[in-house]
Amino acid sequence: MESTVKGSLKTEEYFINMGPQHPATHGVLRLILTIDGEIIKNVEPDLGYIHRSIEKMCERDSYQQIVHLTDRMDYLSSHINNEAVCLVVEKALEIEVSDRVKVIRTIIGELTRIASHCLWWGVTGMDLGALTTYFYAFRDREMINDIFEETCGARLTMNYNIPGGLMFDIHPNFVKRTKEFIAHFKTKIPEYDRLLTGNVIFHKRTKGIGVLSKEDAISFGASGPVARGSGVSCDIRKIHSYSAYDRVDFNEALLTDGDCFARYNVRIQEMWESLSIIEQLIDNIPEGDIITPTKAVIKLPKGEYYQRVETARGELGVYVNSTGTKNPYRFKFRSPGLSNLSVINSLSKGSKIGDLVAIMSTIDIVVPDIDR
Amino acid sequence: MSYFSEIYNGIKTLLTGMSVTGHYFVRARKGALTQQYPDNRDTLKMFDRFRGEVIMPHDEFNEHRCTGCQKCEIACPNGTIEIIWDRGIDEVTGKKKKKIDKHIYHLAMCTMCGLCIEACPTDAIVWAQNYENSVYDRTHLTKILNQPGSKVKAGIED
Amino acid sequence: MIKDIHNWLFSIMPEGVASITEMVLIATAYLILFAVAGLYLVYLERKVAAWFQLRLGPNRVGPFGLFQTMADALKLVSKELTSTDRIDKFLYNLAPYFVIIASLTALAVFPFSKQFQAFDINIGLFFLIAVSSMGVIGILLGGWSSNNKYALIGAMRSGVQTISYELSVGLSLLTMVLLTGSLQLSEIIEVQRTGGWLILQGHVPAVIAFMIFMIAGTAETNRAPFDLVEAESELGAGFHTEYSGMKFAYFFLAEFINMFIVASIAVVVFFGGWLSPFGITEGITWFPEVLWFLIKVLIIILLMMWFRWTFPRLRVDQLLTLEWKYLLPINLVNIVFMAIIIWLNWTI
Amino acid sequence: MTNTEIQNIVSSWNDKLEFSEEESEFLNVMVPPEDIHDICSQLKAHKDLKFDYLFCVTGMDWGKELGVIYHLESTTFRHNIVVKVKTEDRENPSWDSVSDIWYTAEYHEMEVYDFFGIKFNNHPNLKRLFLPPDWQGFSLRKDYVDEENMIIK
Repeated sequence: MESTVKGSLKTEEYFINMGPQHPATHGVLRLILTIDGEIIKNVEPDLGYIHRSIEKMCERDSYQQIVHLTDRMDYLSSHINNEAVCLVVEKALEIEVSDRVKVIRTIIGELTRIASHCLWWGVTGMDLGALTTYFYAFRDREMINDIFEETCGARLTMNYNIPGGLMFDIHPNFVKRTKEFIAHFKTKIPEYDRLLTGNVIFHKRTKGIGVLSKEDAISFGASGPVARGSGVSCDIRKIHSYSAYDRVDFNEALLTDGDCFARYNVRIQEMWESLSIIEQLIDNIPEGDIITPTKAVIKLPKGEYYQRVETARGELGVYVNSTGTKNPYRFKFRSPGLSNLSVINSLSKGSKIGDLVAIMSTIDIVVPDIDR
Repeated sequence: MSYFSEIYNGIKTLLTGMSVTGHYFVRARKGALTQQYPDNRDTLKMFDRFRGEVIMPHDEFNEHRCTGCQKCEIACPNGTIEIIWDRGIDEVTGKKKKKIDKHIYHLAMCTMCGLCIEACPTDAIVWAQNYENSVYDRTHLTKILNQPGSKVKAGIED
Repeated sequence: MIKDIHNWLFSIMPEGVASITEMVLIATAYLILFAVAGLYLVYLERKVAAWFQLRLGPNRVGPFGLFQTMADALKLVSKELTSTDRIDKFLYNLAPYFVIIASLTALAVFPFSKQFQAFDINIGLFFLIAVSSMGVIGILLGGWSSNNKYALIGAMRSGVQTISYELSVGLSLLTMVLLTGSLQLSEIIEVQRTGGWLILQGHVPAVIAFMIFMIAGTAETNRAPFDLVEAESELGAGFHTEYSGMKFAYFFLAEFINMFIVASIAVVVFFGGWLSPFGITEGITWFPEVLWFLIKVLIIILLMMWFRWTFPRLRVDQLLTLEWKYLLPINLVNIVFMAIIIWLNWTI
Repeated sequence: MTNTEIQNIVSSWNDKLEFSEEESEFLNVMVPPEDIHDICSQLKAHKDLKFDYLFCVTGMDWGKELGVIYHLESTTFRHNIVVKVKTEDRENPSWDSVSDIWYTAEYHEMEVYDFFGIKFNNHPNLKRLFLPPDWQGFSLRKDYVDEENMIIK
């Protein structure tokens, strides 16, 4: 091992395993840290502890079945993952879904985003030592989960989308509950701000920590709040609009600092934006068919299809190569987590272990999304 | 001077944070979100779309609606459903007709995706709202959905 | 009653044996009393945390979960003591005792009420500071000997933290000693009987000293927001990662007894110990004065718990910045102010 | 910039490129393996193209050939291009890494190596990303068989 001599003091770098079982790695991520005292010299992620070979399984399944596999990738934005697969199949089959489906997908997608950011907020507080945030965030997330459970039947892995539309119509209580949630959550985000965002210790822990420059963010392929915290405009909802995002008015949360605090604030702003998107749509969900019928066995025409959606973590890309059979020839997911994780080494070099925890939680990794 | 304003602002933000938690502390009696789960079994009611497990409802004559078309078996991504079927003589028409012998459901493999229920043309299988599915032996998780001696309701065709 | 036992002991035994027996009896009584008190502090912490976090807290074992921590302690006692290979066995086993003995020793000098004090020495405050900083040796030993990198980082952080914050604890108490002119704890309380609580006597410098003492005291006990030693999201469990069973319980109990000690010092030095506020129970002879002491201690402990469940954790270098850049200079200036106040005789 | 304009610019660099827009929503360009690094660095550097965002790297097994598909986007102009590389060498497929042009390629190329066994020259840290280091074979190739772990319907 490398050792350096500073005067008469001899220091030695050493390795430390952070994970796969570690409270701050949010799952089974293993980071191999090279440390000099408390200062991090190198971070090497070791992935694959939850690799399930979803891409290989997709080559075996029919298109309806693939949808439910995507629930298990980024489980916090499962609805948006489902939507991505459905959109790519609909694009290939040239099906136009009804406005009702588009609007419902958008509303539930945005609720998913809020739920995901809620969980992230709680966990970020917990990673930085403020344990109470976790419970406050879960209180609010629970309301969204109840909405999902009532309408879709499941709280997390909903599988509500099917190619061509939705499995069934929204529950009669859906609109009422969603409005209740909006009214409730509008009073809670300021509370989040008072508890954590304004806290001086939190500022010290996040401001100027893990700065990602704009050029690096693009080059590392970062997307979602990680890139937007560095000033990269990359919101797929704006750039390559899908579903009903073209008919709502919302701002892309953009900050230029690139540090942990910027990434944090982008997510807080995104929650406000999501609330406003839902507010614009919830009152006038258009009437229409809930499903555009497809054949029982979906065969995509020969060719390559690509669909990009914005999940809570960033850009999810779905690449399908079809040879015209009922199974895809190749199904590839461009997961936002893998690209976002790749910035971790350059961000945390030279910082302390405590900073690494802050960086990891503001990158907001979901390990099944990275490993797939 | 910035040294002192920093201290002042620091203490102010800390107190703001404490006011939030303190607010909930004094309202702790009313505000608790915890559900005391095994105790509230009687009052706990799942939403009617909740996906607990797949069941096959039978009516009072011990008749179900499954024709044995195997669409659910094909739709299932995980091989959760297996149908053992036979050909029998239809009593009314006298023609040969497919009928199920066993509709086997492996709860242990089920991911609750709901594709089988979507695929069923006769609404023979539905979601049950039970939520206590843990057992001591995993063989208990393999269930035969059609009751012994049951037969398909007359007039159900796929 | 205590006098009766004392007389009885001395009547049946020679003087030397009797006094040793008496000491052992008192020590045992303290040990049991504070082990149980420590357990109930753990219970209180869990309950208070639950109330802050919209939960119910322990509520299954006994009424309101009152026996929950007892059950936990029983479980820990009956657990197998496991350890890893290549540890320094002797130091590894010694470390928890260091920690628990340091905290229990400190309890001896507290005047819980006028009569209820085991050991009234004239350097009481000095003794407290000295003994309570002994615990860090145990933490260092535990972290180093368990042959675990996480534990080692935790232990080193603990060393840095305690050495720094010791200064602030000492200086803030010294500020108040200027007022009392004595280090004897019972004397400190007597001063407050006539002149009012010290936090009122000393004007602004006393309030500042109290705030500094609370911050430094929280840091001394390694509690959030200064829980870098066992920073869960960074180091797993920090210095006691490799400890299990009863040895872990010692560390755990010591943490809570330390919290009690810091709160007790605060009560004695700033809030008049067992004295009632405005002397409302002064004339009532049957009123147990120890109750006032405990109520005050609980309020201070509640404050420390409130800190813990609200604030994020500091980073290790920010911890040192806070001490050396903020607390220490303020503290030194504060002492000078206090001296001027006393010199000009501005005290109430 | 329209696809035709992009095609005009790119085709002037190298005459071995094949363009196609069939069966795809993007402009596809087939690049010979030996020119991939050269073409990619020009795609990023050219002032009218500026393909600075590599958003997807897909390994492919076309049955006979192995290859990689690079999806590129420009964050300034918002136009896309798809770069494809193919080789018929299934035993030892290799070409230059583009991880010095787009940092994100480092992880994605590791993933491709893991699943398809394509070696990228000059890659800083080429190893298996998801599967254990002692794994035999490359699992997303079409000729991969694993009797134990694969369930074929």
